[in-house]
Amino acid sequence: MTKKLFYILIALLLFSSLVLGACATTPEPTEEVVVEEPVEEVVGEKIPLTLYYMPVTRFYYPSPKEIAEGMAADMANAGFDVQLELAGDWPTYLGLRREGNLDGLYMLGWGGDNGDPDNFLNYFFGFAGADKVGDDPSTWVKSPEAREGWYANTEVAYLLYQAAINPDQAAREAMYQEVEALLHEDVARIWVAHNNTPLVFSSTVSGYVPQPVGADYFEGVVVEGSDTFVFGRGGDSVQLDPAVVTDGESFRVTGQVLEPLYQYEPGSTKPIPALAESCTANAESTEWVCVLRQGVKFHDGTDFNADAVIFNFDRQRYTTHAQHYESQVYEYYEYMWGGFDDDSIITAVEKVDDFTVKFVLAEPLAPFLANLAMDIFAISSPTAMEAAGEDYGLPSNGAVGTGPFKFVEWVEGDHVTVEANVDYWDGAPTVDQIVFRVIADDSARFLALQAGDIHGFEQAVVEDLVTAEAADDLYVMTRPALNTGYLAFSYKIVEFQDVRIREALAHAINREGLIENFYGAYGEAAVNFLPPLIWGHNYDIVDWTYDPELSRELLAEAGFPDGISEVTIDPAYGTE
Amino acid sequence: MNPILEIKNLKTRFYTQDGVVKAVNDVSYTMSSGEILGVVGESGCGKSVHALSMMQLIPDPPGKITNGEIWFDGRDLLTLNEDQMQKVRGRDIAMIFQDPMTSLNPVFTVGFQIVEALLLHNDMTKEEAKERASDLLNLVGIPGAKQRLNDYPHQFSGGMRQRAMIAMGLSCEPRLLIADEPTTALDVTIQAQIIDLVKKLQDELGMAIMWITHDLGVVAELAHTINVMYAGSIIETGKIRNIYKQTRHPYTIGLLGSLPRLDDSPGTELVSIPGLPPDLVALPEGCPFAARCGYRIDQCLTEKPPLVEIDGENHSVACWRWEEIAGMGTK
Amino acid sequence: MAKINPEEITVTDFAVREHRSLWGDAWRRLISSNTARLGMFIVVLFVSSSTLSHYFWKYEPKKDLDYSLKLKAPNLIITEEIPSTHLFGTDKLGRDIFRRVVHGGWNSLRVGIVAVSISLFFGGAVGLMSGFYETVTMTMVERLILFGTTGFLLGFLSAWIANQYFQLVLYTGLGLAAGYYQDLFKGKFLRMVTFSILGAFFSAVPGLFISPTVALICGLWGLFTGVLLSRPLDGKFFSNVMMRLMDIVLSFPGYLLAIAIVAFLGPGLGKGMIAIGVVGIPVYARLTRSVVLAIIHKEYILAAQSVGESHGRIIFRHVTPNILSPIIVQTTMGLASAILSAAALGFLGLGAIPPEPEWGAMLGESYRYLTSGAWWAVLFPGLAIMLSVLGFNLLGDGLRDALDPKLRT
Amino acid sequence: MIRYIFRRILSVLPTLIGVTFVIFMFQRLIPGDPAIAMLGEHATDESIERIREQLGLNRPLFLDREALVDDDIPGFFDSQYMRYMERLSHLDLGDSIHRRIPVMETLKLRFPATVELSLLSMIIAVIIGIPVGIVSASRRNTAIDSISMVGSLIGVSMPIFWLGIMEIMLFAVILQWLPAGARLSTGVEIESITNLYLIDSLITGNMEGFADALSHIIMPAVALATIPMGIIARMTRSSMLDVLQEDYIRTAKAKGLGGRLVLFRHALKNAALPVVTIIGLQAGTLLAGAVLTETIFSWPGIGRWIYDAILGRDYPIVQGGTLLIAIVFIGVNFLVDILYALLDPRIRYK
Repeated sequence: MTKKLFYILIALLLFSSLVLGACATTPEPTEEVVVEEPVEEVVGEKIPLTLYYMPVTRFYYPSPKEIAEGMAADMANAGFDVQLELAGDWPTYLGLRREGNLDGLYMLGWGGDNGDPDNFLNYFFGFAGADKVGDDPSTWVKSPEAREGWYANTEVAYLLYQAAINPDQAAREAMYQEVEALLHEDVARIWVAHNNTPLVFSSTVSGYVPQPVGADYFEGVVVEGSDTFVFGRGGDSVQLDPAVVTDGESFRVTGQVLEPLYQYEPGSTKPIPALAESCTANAESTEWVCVLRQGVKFHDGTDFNADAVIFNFDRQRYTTHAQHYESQVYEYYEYMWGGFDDDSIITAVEKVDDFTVKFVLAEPLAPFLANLAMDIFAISSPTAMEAAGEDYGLPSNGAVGTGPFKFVEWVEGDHVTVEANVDYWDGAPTVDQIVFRVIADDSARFLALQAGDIHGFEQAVVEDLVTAEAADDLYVMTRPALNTGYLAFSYKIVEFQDVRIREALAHAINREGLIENFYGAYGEAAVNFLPPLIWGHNYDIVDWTYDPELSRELLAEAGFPDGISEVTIDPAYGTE
Repeated sequence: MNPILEIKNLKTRFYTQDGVVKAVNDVSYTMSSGEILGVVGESGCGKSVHALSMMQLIPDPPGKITNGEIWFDGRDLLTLNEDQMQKVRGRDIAMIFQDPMTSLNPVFTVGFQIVEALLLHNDMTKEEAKERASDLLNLVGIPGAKQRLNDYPHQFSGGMRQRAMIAMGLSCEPRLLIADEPTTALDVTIQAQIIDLVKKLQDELGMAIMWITHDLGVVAELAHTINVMYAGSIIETGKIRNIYKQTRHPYTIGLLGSLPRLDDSPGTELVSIPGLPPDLVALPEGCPFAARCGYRIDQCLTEKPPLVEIDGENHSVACWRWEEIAGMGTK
Repeated sequence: MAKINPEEITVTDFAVREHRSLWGDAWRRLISSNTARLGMFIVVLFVSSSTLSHYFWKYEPKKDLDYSLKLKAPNLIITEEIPSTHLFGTDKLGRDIFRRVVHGGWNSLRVGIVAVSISLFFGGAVGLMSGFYETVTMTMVERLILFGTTGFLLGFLSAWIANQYFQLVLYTGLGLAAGYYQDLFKGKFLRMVTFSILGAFFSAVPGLFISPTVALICGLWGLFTGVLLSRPLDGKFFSNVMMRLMDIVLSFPGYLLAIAIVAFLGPGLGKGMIAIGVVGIPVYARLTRSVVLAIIHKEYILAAQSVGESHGRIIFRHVTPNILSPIIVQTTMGLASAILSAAALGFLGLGAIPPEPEWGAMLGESYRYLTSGAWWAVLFPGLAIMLSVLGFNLLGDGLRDALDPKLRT
Repeated sequence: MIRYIFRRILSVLPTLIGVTFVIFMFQRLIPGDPAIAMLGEHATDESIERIREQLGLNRPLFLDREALVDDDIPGFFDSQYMRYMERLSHLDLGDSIHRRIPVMETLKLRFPATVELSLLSMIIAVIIGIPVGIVSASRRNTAIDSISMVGSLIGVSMPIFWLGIMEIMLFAVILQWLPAGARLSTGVEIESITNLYLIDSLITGNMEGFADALSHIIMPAVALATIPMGIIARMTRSSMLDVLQEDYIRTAKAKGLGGRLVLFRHALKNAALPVVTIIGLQAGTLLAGAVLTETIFSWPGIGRWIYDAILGRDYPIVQGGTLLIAIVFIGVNFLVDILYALLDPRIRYK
């Protein structure tokens, strides 16, 4: 009986499998699920007014969480009922920001890679990667470089483009100042602070030269009663091949071991000759001829000459080059010289003679020398690179260059050691050995310094700096600020498209209090995006005052007499 | 007929959250060497506790021996300190316990546990001890003793464990062996075997045995003398014959009544004692059994009857009306 | 003296001590222990203070900011530079730490309760069922459910590959059939063959309409499914699977797992609660299972079975009440550890969104100022954490002693 | 015995496989793109794409249905999970995404640091916890008992990160006796044999190195030890109490054994069973606690390293590290089971 049932059941199932299988459609191959923010589907969705704060400490925001709390409180007292939000950890945060999905206000900042204003402004407000002037904004609004928070300002973009290709410094300066003026009047961002990053040293140390851009100078360091200089730092180097890294802790070391053709003048952002004796441009500045220093040897004994220079540049430029590895990202080359292979602005690096090279550019590039001086384009020994292959720059190999110090060892996560290069062309350094020691925690670093375990370090807690200033066996030195921490608006938010509201926010924040509290004596309120250190900084701009009353009024004008706690998302944005 | 053990008004108390449990109240009796004494009573009547008190194995806290003397070959055990007591335990007085399942240490071999006792009390080498141990196992009738020495308790059956326990108890040829309900946890056939075993051993070794049980049937086969205990006191004691033939205490009568007898004419129903034993925390002044007693008079509720000898054969009863009961002639 | 005949005698009331209920007893034991009383005191203090402050002592963290008062040491006397008393001092933003600690309690309490509820609910359910069915044989319905779900789950792969989700029906059907016809054909082997062939068919045939390869792969999977289903799965199987899962979760260090979950869900107190709750599940599952196994052979369970009570009824009427006490103890202690883990997450910056006061986060923010001597900013939140945790632990400890009949003397 | 061990191994295997699966799932479920994590603020779309390509992040997670539709069976199996398993199968943990260094290399450096820390804490916990437990069990309901039990309960309730901070404040900031972080002071060299500095320095007879290493490890070790210490003490006590109520203890006494013998021979061996288990489980707690301790004492171990890797989406590190920890944890508990069986004949002879 039950057996019969069983057979019937089976038959049924089998039959249904046939029928259903027959009428079931075969899957269409491209069934990729496109992750769309639900927010963007909905029309004019209301969301709480949100301020996203950074999950990590960067030099432009020493303690982002507390700073955010401070700013939020200020806003709240001015009628902006903001919700703080942690969008996730750093990668998530950056990812969302790239896709323009930090819907509200958010904290971010910028540190200069070279001394040129272009490197600041163009990244955000120019439209690198998109088609040039005249196109309708929507096309380039999409290109991520041009799109932080969906902000697009054709006028600014056009100026920046002009400035970038104009060889005349004075003219460029004027243009950048105008850009700054435009941005300020448009309240495109709220510039919060420039931070003169403090370094703390034991008073036995002297001769350290902190650099606003590029690696600091260690050559002149003298440590009383010790021939080793121990420098404490928060993180380890990523790699010691400057071409494939972007982080300061890597450059801090490579900057001692390798040198570019140009370097930055101690204490400023002005490019001065290093391995090159001079570089001169032709009239339309599309060709640069560099005369190289003679008799310089790499640490491995091989000669430095035109071939070495060409090797180093080609290696980064040509994806087909033997030393250009799939597994590695030559990010900065792409970003400074517009792309690889044929997209590169440098169309050729030619050997004139053993000690003369010629750079041929596709179009005039004003910040050429500034770019050239970046640590990324420091010259490594070709022989060493070929020998080490893909492992060049890893702890096992380190880096081989012409710099004042030679790589000795790298114990990952603990320390890197370099020793003086006695036959350095500019005279042997005054200290025999540098140990770059990793001590992750700020306070721990400070304690290590007090205990005499290290001789100096960067990035201290403000309170500790006060202590350090007071102590007679310690002193504080600052790195001239080439950075800006700011507050960005997402222009997806309808309310933020109203300049009065943006301005109201600008007036709401007590930046003096903020800086005094979190940057101590080392921060300064940012009036421009460009820090004063860089030419192009516009001194005529009058900063927004801290004035809650005013911001309330502006808010009222904009139609929110009793404050704002909810905002609307503009459906026009975000649907690519 | 020299007394080996003499207990004088032993009092044991447990101090608990619910109050003072009067577990043993004024127990006194003597025991002569080679005698088998049966201590009978319902569970919780203090029979085990008074035995443990003798060994001074009362968990303390909460237990305490508040009063009394325990004379064992000329020494009052209660005056001995722990070290001296340890020498007594196992060597002079050995004890075997109710539940053989839990009374052997599961993580040591049976052999080890016997040898341990041997080495403790006699100076012999490990080898000798092992020898002796296997002899003992043979003695208590465990086949293949040699190999069994290395077995763990859980590899033994219940009966065998109890045998092992006995072997352990006998290991130093004690003068007094206290068996605390040794057969309760075993099934009847094994019970019988164990009892025979003990009888046999007693014949061979001639030590005195105190057999604690709630099962009058068992004692009947075994004991020379019986102490009937109730609510921490002895309420009737005497030669086995007397207890069975001239039962005087209502409680004992009850006990015997609740015991099926072969010579019962079919149809005789078992008399059972109504109610429960009194709460040892709140003992009634007066006879502890009064509340359940069929022969109760008012005096019983107010005065506690003393244990009085009623014939030349030190048959003693603690009841006000034993004479009348005698007159009634039970059964 | 006249003879008395037994008939006249009436047996008077027995002197038997009145008996208290288990809970009454437990309560008496609980309050009689000093440590438990201390624990209760702390817990009550902690709960009441945080609840009351939450409802009656208004605090707007959003607006709380006064740079002029940053990192002031505890003071009781009002001076002109510190116009207010700060029992615990102030933090970097000049906020009164005492106030934030008290209000922080509310968050910790919520985390504790929610997290524990999650672990208790899921862990308890899993443990109860695996413990129960490991020993009690399943009824037909239960077996059908088990087989059906197994089939359904296994069906997913095949259904996904062929992109024909109706296959789930087939697999479920197969499962049900396998469950119903446990003793189809005498002989395991024959049954196995039958079901494996059926399985192969059910997933291969629809697959055929996509492509032969799909059919092949699906067929193989179906084969495997059939074989698995042909075996008599039972409570043991279920219990094993569950316990393996628990082992897996257990073999990750708690914090790391919690961190990963938070990283996955995104930060925030709510997410933290879930993370901690999930991490806690195996603990409860295992505990529940073990205690169930301990009592499942007790006579009253057997009795209930023998009179044919339904399993559900047995579980809720007989099993649950009897495993309560260890669970209660574990829950109390679980609250403690949940609060602790929450604080840990907060300390790593994965806890409450600022400016919400939360103990762990307060520590994480302030310990950078330790070197400059702001001990108060670290000491008090930490103490708060430790005391509240200690309170629950003491209480749980007391409860264990109170509810554990073994220790009755 | 052998069969027992074998059975245990078999029962461990599925857990291990499950663990690898969970690890894989987690890191893939976590939002955020390793490419972005690696490139930071300046990332260009091109480079991000290149990296995703090169890391195989654009492959499907498990199986590739489309590949199957066009009859490409290898393509069907060529997924991120299969690649991951395939690498695992020959014990290749891959290279760190951020700094192309093989994860194995870094593990060799960092794991010993964590092991050293955990081991020392465990030793501290055991040598303090067990005696305390025994004493308070044998002195039940006395002042000593309640003091030590409340003490151990405080230990259990201790937020170790807070304790760590307090230690630093006291010994590093105020008294300045001990260093606040790291494993060794600069300049102190210990030639690495096991990479457990304490042991290495002893082997090489490098006393001043030993002292230095000790001064660095002591604070974190103590902080880490508190919780296990408390737990072990309590467990020892309670299981001691349980055992002391057992009949066989009475038997032993009846045999005339002295209190000490009874306690240490008959009671302790039985009481050891649950304690051993607990100690095994504590291995997990320690490794977990390492995340916090290593953060506070900037200890170059794997706890903090994995934490950062999770935040930095450095999948190979997360995989390698977590897997290692899980394996260690499982392994330790496996050993505990064996030990258990050795201690308890009832299990051994099942």
